[in-house]
Amino acid sequence: MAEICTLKHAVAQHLHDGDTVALEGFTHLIPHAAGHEVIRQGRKDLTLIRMTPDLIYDQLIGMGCARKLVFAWGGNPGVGSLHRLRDAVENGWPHPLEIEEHSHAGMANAFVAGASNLPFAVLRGYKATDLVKYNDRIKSVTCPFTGEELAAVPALRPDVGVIHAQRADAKGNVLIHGIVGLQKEVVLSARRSIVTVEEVVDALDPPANSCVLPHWAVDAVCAVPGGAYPSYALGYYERDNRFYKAWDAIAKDRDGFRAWIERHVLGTEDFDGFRASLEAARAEEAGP
Amino acid sequence: MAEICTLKHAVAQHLHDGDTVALEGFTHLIPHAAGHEVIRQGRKDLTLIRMTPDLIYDQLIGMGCARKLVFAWGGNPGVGSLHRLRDAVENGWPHPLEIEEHSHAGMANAFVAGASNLPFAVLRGYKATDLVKYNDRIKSVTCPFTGEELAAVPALRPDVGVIHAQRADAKGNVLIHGIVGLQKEVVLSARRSIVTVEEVVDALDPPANSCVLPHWAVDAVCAVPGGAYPSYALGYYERDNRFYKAWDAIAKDRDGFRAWIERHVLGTEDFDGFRASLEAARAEEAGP
Amino acid sequence: MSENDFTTNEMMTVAAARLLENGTVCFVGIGLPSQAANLARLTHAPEVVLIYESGPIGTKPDVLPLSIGDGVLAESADTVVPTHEIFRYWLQGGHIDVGFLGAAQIDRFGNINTTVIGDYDHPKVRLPGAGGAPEIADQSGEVFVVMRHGLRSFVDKLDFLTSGGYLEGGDAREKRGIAGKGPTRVITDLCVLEPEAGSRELVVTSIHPGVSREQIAEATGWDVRFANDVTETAAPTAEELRTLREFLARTAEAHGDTA
Amino acid sequence: MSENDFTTNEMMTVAAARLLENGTVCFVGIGLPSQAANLARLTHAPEVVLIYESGPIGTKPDVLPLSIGDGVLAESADTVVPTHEIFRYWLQGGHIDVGFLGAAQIDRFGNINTTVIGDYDHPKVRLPGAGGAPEIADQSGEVFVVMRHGLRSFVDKLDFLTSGGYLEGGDAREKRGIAGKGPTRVITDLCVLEPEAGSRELVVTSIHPGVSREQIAEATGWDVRFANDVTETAAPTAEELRTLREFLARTAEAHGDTA
Repeated sequence: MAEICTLKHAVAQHLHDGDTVALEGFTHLIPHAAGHEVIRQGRKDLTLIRMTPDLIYDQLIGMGCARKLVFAWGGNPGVGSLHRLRDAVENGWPHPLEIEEHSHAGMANAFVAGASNLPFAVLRGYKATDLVKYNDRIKSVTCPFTGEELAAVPALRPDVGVIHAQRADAKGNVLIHGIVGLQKEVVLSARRSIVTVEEVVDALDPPANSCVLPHWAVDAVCAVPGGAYPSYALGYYERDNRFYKAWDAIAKDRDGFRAWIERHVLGTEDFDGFRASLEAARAEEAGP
Repeated sequence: MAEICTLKHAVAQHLHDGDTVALEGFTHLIPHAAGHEVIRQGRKDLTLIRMTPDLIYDQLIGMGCARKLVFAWGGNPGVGSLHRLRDAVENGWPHPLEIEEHSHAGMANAFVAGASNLPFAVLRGYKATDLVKYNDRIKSVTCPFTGEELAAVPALRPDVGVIHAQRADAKGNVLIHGIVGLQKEVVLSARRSIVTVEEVVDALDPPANSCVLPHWAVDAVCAVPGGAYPSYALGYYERDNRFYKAWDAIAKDRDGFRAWIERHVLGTEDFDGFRASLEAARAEEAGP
Repeated sequence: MSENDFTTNEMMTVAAARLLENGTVCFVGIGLPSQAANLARLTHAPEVVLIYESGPIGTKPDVLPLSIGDGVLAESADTVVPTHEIFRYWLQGGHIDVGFLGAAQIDRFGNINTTVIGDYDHPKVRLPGAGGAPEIADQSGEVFVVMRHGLRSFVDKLDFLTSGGYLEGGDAREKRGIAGKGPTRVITDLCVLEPEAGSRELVVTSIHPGVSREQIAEATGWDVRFANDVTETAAPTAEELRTLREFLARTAEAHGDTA
Repeated sequence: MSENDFTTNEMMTVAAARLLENGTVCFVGIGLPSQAANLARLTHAPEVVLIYESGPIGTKPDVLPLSIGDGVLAESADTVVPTHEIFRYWLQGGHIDVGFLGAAQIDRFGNINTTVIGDYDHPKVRLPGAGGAPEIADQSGEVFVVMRHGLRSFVDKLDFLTSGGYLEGGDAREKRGIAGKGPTRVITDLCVLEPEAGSRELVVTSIHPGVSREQIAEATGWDVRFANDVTETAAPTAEELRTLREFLARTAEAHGDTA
């Protein structure tokens, strides 16, 4: 049953050290605000799951929140590397990061299996890739009817699923539209779930067959306007491609990254504070 | 690539004697017009697939079009039996009908597996039912990770998938809304597909994330206004519950059924003719 | 009929409806279950969440659907999902509190038959079949069965096991690794039965007003037993009867039945 | 730059775009493939169907998306489906004619690496990883690879096999039971390579204007061979260049790059 509460409360309540956590978002609706709150509350030893870890995972990893990363594609789309992820994998900074690597098809099927309460997913995949040499969680099953051998991956069942969405109503029913990615599956596959939304409205009035999460299938709903920034929320604001490009320089060296996090994330109370702090920095750069 | 054509042409072109055919529709959007055209063209030895066979399957079976029925629930919802189905199963009239019986969960998963080009589906199901004693196509698989045993059913891959939908555009892109059932999966799991629609419009302009079939994934699109009658098309017309109730008497005895089909289906050129013929009969009954 | 008279069918529907709590997530079968679930929604449980297997979630029909996919279910739903999602994410996913089923036959352990009367290959009566029932019976948190009492329906031995209750009784269900609690209530036009601790045999726990133990025994195909503390079912309130009758009247009108 | 001059990158994008036929259903990777696929759509193939793994089907972006999930992809799409459906119904379902990929490393048999440079456990350079590529490479009807030519990218031996081409060559791919035809074209800033019949080794079949065989040999990490009937790639037309440059200019503006 959804509790409508602050993000600070939701993270304190539902997301603990050592948890397996999926903060999903396929370019769209990435829960940056929730990721920042995890950093502020200093979570440790997390196993982070995401098909496409990007800036917010770079920040969580760079701040040492993660013990392990389960992923398929870790980069800054259209820009390049995630320097904090690379530093962790290549140099073990701030500490070594265990990785479990899949393909998108494998992880997408694994989330569907998780949402379906199945222990594993079956797919045609991993047929000609070295991924299977380094990931012993990719196995095979034989079709009991045709004898064909197919790939099998364990279902993803995170302790906590975290997503951002456009809207919730007063009860906590959530509406997601545009590129819905695997937002629904992440919540349904998780033991506990946190959904940040652009706004809480009186009534959702969703179009027929749109992607809706009923309030009784979600644990916490938090109004965080702009909470996906620098990702985007269709119908609210666009992706800040400039920020994605600027991140490359910010994350390149350890001290610069630390300074940025300390000033804009640890140095602020919440996401509004973070946005204001960024604006102030931009004004400074622009000069008088 | 969708051909926009008459239903008569589509059935002649794509649906042949001996084919395995799924005319799906979960109460909503049942392709009655397409079923009538199959009867008019005198198809034989069909294997009919449907989760919920109802009046149109009763008619196809009563006219001897079917050799086998794959199904989960065969009745006249809220009314009672399908007398032609029962007569075929209980008395072999007009000829014996082989049946392969599943649960809804089993068939729904089997259509999803078919649409996904997988040979089988995995589900938690068939755990305590005699269905497994009479259906050797329900088997089991063992999870390679947990060792759990789960049910497995073969994917449904019909030769022909037939559905009714609300709209198509000039290219043949199809929009389905309301209770979408498994309409999308039926088309994607089938080798060939026929979609009847209420109307062909210039542009679909579907709401975000609605259920759309791209024209290049459909073989034939036929404009048949009212083509789901006595089922319904959300936004166009309601289910004719009176007809569902009246069907009970029509189908009860063999001669009455035959006479009805000969007058209203075989005696008419197309679905418009069928509707007109029904109206005429009603006028007669009402008397002067 | 005066407002305080009521039929045994009305008593059955009212008794079944009372079992649904506000906020319960309920997977609704067509027919009597649908009638009872909607009566609950229109009386004491306005926030009950009704899910029909065709796809509607959180539906609030103003008339009783004749089928599980009537338009009114889609139009009044919080959301409508594909049928496969209902079975995969919502039922198998473990989100259903109560599965509400009807049946043609039931035995002393709450196992039900909706498939055939007589031999499967040469049936006396071919019934509609399983539909969603086997998985609803397995995977719902608990199951309520509502059906009329009678020797043809309350049988010593099922002709066909469509959906499992407590199977051979005792812990047979748990041994089979079935997730849900099983049929915790069977509501008929004469009484309410519940599984006895240990044996899991259905015993009568509440008798509807004006019904005798003899009537129940004569209408049951096995030597039915009565709980030590059998209560009398509270008669339908005026409010319950009015709501049910208005609902059924609206329905009859919508479906074009003669009053 | 005069309208008839063009860069090697422009030649690469134009040569890649020309390979997409009108009506082709194309699974588009981000970066160079996305650029080429959209150029095709804006020139000779207005009906090409572009699918991005985030969910948009039949998308028609007016500027190049920086990511595979930009809003412009959703807003201009015929439909947007969940990401898992893209992989299960559309790619695995067998509906993709052409998978359009980029890569960090490629070998003589069209096998590609987008995972690591150096040892997996102690990488010199950790690359983003597989993403959708392994299944796109396996399940698309055929695969086009577009990438810049160079000794670091055209290698004798991959550091990591992310996505399979012709594997060890010959019929190794078929023997592995892989559905799609594999990489039938590799388009670079110097030339176009295609698998040779039989050996399935990539050989140069078309050389871009002004490029010498020596340049190609020096930029290839294996002893690259040339087909008997090597042609010269037709230079970009004024129309192709204008369309590409306008598209990239619109994109730079939208992404806030300095011109």
